[in-house]
Amino acid sequence: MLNWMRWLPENVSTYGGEIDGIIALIYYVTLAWFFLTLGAFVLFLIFYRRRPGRRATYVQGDRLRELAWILVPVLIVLILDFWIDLRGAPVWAKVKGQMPPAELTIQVTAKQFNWEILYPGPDGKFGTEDDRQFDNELHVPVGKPVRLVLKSKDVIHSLFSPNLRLKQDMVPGRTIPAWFEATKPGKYELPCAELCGFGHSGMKAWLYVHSPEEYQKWVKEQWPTS
Amino acid sequence: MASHGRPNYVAIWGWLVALMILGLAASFLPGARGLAVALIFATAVAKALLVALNYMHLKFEPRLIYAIAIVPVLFVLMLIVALFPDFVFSR
Amino acid sequence: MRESGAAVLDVHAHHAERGFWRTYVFSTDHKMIGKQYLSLGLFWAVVGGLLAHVMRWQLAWPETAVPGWGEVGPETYNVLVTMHGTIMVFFVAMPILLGAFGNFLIPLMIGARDMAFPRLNMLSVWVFALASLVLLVSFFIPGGAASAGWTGYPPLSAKAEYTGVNWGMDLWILAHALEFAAFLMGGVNYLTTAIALRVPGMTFFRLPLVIWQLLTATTLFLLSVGPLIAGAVMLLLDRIIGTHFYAAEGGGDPLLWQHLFWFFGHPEVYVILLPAVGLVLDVLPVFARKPIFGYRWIIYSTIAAGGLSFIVWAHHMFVSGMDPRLAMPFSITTILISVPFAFIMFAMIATLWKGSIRFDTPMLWALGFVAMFIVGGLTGIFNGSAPADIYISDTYFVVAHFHYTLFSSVVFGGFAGFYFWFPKMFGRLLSEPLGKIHFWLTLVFFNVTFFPLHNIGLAGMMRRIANPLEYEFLVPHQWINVVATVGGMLLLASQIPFVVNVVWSLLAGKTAPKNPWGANTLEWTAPSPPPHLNWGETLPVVYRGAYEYSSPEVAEDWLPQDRTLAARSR
Amino acid sequence: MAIRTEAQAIPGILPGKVGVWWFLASEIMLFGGLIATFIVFRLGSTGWHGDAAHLSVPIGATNTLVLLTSSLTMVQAFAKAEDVNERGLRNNLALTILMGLAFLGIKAIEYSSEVWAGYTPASGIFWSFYYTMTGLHALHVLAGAIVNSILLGAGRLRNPLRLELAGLYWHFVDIVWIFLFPLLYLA
Ligand code: HEA
Ligand code: HEA
Ligand code: CUA
Ligand SMILES: [Cu+2]
Repeated sequence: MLNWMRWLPENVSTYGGEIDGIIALIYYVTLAWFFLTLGAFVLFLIFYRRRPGRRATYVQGDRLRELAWILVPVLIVLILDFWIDLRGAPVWAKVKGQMPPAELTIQVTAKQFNWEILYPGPDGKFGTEDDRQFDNELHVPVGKPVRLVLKSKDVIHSLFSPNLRLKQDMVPGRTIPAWFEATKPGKYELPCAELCGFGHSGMKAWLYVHSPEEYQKWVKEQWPTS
Repeated sequence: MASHGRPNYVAIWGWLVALMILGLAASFLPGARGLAVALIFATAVAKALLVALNYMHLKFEPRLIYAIAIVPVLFVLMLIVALFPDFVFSR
Repeated sequence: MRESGAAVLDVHAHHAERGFWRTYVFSTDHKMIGKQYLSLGLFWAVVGGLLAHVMRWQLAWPETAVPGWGEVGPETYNVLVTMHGTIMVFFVAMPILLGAFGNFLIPLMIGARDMAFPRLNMLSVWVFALASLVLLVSFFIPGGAASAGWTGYPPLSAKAEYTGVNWGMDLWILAHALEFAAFLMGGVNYLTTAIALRVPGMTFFRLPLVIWQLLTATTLFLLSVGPLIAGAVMLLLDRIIGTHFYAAEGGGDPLLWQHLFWFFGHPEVYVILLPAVGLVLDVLPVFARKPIFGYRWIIYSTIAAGGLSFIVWAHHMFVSGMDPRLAMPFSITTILISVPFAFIMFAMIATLWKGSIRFDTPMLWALGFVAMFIVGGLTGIFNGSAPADIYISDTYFVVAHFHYTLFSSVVFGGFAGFYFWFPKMFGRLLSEPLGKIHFWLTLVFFNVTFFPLHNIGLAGMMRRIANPLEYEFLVPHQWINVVATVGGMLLLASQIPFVVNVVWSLLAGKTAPKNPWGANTLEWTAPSPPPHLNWGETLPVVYRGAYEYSSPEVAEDWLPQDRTLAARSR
Repeated sequence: MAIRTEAQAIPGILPGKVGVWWFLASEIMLFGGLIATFIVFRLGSTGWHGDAAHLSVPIGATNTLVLLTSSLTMVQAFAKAEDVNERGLRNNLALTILMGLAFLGIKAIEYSSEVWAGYTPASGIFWSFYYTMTGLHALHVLAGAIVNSILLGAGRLRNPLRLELAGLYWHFVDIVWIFLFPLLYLA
C-alpha cells in the first residue's frame, strides 16, 4: 500500500516517465513531511500526556526565538515548493506546451458515448475522399510522435490513457491539440474521464500501438488502393 | 455626517451630468476607436468615484469600510485579467 | 450619531413563556438558530451518508442489487454522485461548520447578546430550510434529481436531452440560489456582529481563533460567490429561455462555467476548512493546558491563505482545455498555499509541545483532525502540480484527497467542536466512553474506506463511473473497491454510538456545569445553556487573550478572559 | 429591567453601515463577475458592435440621467433628514422613488421595442448578455424602490441612518448602471 509508485500502470509513452518522475518527487517530499510532522505529533502526545504534579510550560510562541522552531521548517516547505514547481514546469511544457512535429495527425471527436477516430488517409489532409473513420479504435505506430486533434460534438468528454499518462478534456466548440509517442506495442484501454451522461461509465476506446511493420500492414488493409 | 461638513451634492450632480455628456460625445468621436473607448470608460470611472466618495460618503469612512469596498473591485479586475487567455486570445 | 437599529430588549418579556413556535421555530435567538442549522445539517448528513452507501455498494458489487434500494443503473449512479457531493458540501458542511458553530459561537465568544441583525438571522435559517425543501423535492419529481456532478459542468447540465434530467436540474440551481442567499444573510450578520458588537476589552487580537477563522471563511464566501451566482443565472437562462452562454454553437463557451464555478469553488473548500481549523485551534490549548503557539502568526497565515485562495482556482482545470500557459502560474500559487497551512499545522503541533495533555473526547477529535488533514493537504500537492495532475485529475486519487480534507474538516473538526460545546449548547454532559468509542471507530474505518482510494486512483480508476468492471485494467484492482465499501459500511455504523450518546444525554444526561473543561473564553462565563440574551444584567469585560493556560501569574492552570488580576488590573 | 443591546456597539462603528457595505461587497462581485465575462466575451468575438448598434443610445442616456438625478434626490433626502426637515425629506424620497419607477418604465418600453424588432434574449450572445445584465440591474432598481417606499410609508423617518443605508444601496445600483450604459450602449 505504501509504495505508491508501484501502483501506476505500466508507462508506454516518451513523456510518461517524466510525469512519473514528478509524482515520485512529490511523493518522497510529502512522505518525508508526513513522517516528520506525525512523528513529532505522536512523540509530543506521548511525552507530554498529563501526569500528576506536572504543569504545562507557558509558551506563547510569540518571540522570534520560539517561532523559529516552526518558521525554519516553513521556510524549508517554501523551498521545496519551488523545487516542485521548477521540476514540473519543463514537464508541463513538454506534454502540453509546444507540440513536436508529427507525421501522423489523427482527429478524435467525442460524442455521447463514442469516440469517432478520423484518419486523414495517405494524403495527410482532413476533409478529402480518403479520410477514414473508426469507432473506438485508435491505431498508431510505435516510436513515432502522433498528433491528436480533439473535438466534441455534444458535452465535455476527456480522453484518458492511463498507460500513456495522457489526459485531455474535449470541449464542444474548441479544437484542442494533444500529442504522444508510444514506446511499446500493445493494446491499451482509452476510457473517458469526464462525466458526460449516463453512458459515461463504459465509454471507452482501444489504443493499438503497432510495430512499424504491423502498422504498415494495417494501413495497407485500410487504404488498399493507394 | 454633519461633523465632517457636507459635500455640495448639487454641484456633484452637475459634474456627473457633465461627465455623462462628455462620455456620450466621446462615443461619436470619429476615427480612432481606442481613444473613444478610453474616454468613455474614463468618464464612467470618474462618475463612479464621484458617487462613491460623495454620495456614499466613502470620503469620510474609516479604513475598514474602504477595504470592504476596494478588495472586491481588485478581485474583479484580477478575474478579468485571468479570463483573457481563454476567451480573448484563443477564440 | 448613535446606531439605534438594535432594539431595546425587555428581559421580562423574554423570561415569560414564549411558547413552542417562538422558542423553537420562529426564534431570533442566535443559539436556537445555530441549533436549527445543526439539525438540518445532521438530517442531510444522514441522507448524504446513505447515498454514499448505495454508491459504494454499486462500486464494489456492480452486478448486484443494493439491499433496500434495488438495482442501480448508470443514470441513478450519476444522480447519487451528484446529490452526495452537493448535499455534503452545501447542506452538511456549510450549515454545520458555518451555520451552526458560527451562529452559536460568535455572539457568545465576543460577549454580544445576540447577532447584530437577529431577524435577518432568522430569515437566513428559514431560507436555508426552503433550500433544503427544494433539494428534497427534486428527488421525487419526474426525471429525477440533478445528475451532472456536484460541479454541474455545462453543456451536460445545460440541456435536458444530455442527461434526461429536466426539472431536477432547475431545482438544483434554485436550491443553490436559496442556499447562497441564506449564507449571504448569515455572513453579513457574522461580520457585522464581530466588527461592531465586541464587548469592552475584546480587541481584535484577543479574539479566540475560531472567531478569526469563521470571519475569514465568511469573507471568502461573500467575495467569491458573486461570480458563481452570475454564472448560475446564465445557466438557468440557458436552460429555460434558450440563451447560449455555455453553448458553443451560439457563441457561448462551456469553459466559462468552469472558471466561474472554481473561482468560487476553491475559496469554498476553505470556507469549509477554516471553521474546522478554528474549532480545533480552540480545543487544542484547552486540553494541552497551554497557550496556542504563535497566535498572531496563525491569524496572518489564515488571512494569507484566504487571499491566496482567490488566485488558485484554475488548478481544477489543468486538463480542461484551458490555455496551457495558465497552468504553471496557477500551479505555483496552488503549491504556495502549503506555506500558510504548514505554519498552521506546525503551530498546532507546537502547541502540544511541553503541554499537559488530557485526552478527553473533544481533544481526540481535534487530534484526529490534525493527523488526517495533514494527509489530505499533502495529497493536494500532487494535484497542485500541473504535470502530475495530468495523470491524477479525475481519478480516485482526487476523491481520496478531498475526502481526507473535507471529511476531516466536517467530521473530525466538526465533532471536536460538537463534543466540546455540547454541554454549553444543551446543558447536558455527554458520555465520555461512548464518545471515545465513536472516535476510534470513525478514525479506523475512515482510513479503511478512503486510504486505499489513493492507490486505486494511482492505478487509474476514474471518478464518477458506475461500474469499474467495465474496464479491463481495473478488474485486478477490484478488491480495493470491496475493502473501501466494507469500510464505508462500518464507518456509517460507527456513528451509532454518537446517536445513542446524544439521545441518552438529552434525555438523562448529567447537568453540565458552567465551565466543565476549565476553559478561558467568554461563553463559559454564561450559564449552560445560556439564557436568551446570554448574560444577566452585566456583560463580562475582557482583560486578556483567550489562551492564558498555565500562566505563571496564577496558581490555577487557567485564567479566564474576564477575570481581573489585582496585580495586572489597570 | 431592560437590557440595552445597543449600548455595546463600538463607538464610531455603526452595525448597519458595516452590514450594508459587506452586502455591497458581495454585490460588486456579482455584477463584477457578469461584467468580467461580458468584457472578455466581447473582446474575443466579432460582430457585437453591429448588435449593440440596435440599442437606442438616446433612451439609454435618458435613463442614465434619470438614475443620476435620483441619486441626487436620495442623498438630498438624507441631508434633509439630518437637518430634521421632514417635508424636504419626504419630497426628496418620493422623487427618488418616482425616478426609480420612471427608469423601470423607460426600460420596459425599451425592452418591448427591442422584442418587437425581433431581438429576444435568445437572439444571440450579445442580446443574452444585454437582457441578463440590464434585467438583473432592473430587479435591483425595483428592490431599491421598494425599500425606499417602505421607508416613506413607515413614517419612521426621524432616523437619518436608515436613509443613509437605503441610500448606499441606491447609489450602488446607480454606479452599476454607470458602467452598464457605456459597456452595452456606447463602446
Ligand atoms: C476542505 C476541503 C479541501 C481542502 C482544505 C483542500 C486543500 C487543497 N487542495 Fe483540494 N480539493 C477539494 C477539497 C479541498 N482541498 C475538493 C472537494 C476537490 C475536488 C473537487 C471536484 O473536482 O469535485 C479538490 C481538488 C483539488 C485539486 C484538483 C484536482 C483535479 O481535479 O484534478 C487540486 C489541484 O491542485 C487541489 C489542491 C489542493 C491543495 C494544494 C490544497 C492545500 O490547501 C493543502 C495545504 C495543506 C498542506 C500542504 C498540509 C500541511 C503542510 C505541511 C505538513 C508541510 C509540508 C508540505 C509540503 C512540503 C508541500 N485540490
Ligand atoms: C463533506 C463532504 C463529504 C463527506 C462527509 C463524504 C462522505 C463519504 N463519501 Fe463522498 N464525496 C464528496 C463529499 C463528501 N463525501 C464530494 C464533494 C464528492 C464529489 C461528488 C462528485 O463527483 O460530483 C464525493 C464523492 C464520493 C465518491 C466518488 C464517487 C464517484 O466519483 O463515482 C465516493 C466513492 O466512494 C464517496 C464516498 C463517500 C463515503 C463512503 C462517505 C462516508 O464517509 C459517509 C459516511 C457518513 C458519515 C460517517 C456521516 C458523517 C457525519 C457528518 C458529515 C456530520 C457530522 C456532524 C457533526 C460534526 C455534528 N464520495
Ligand atoms: Cu464521455 Cu465520459
Ligand atoms: Cu481547489
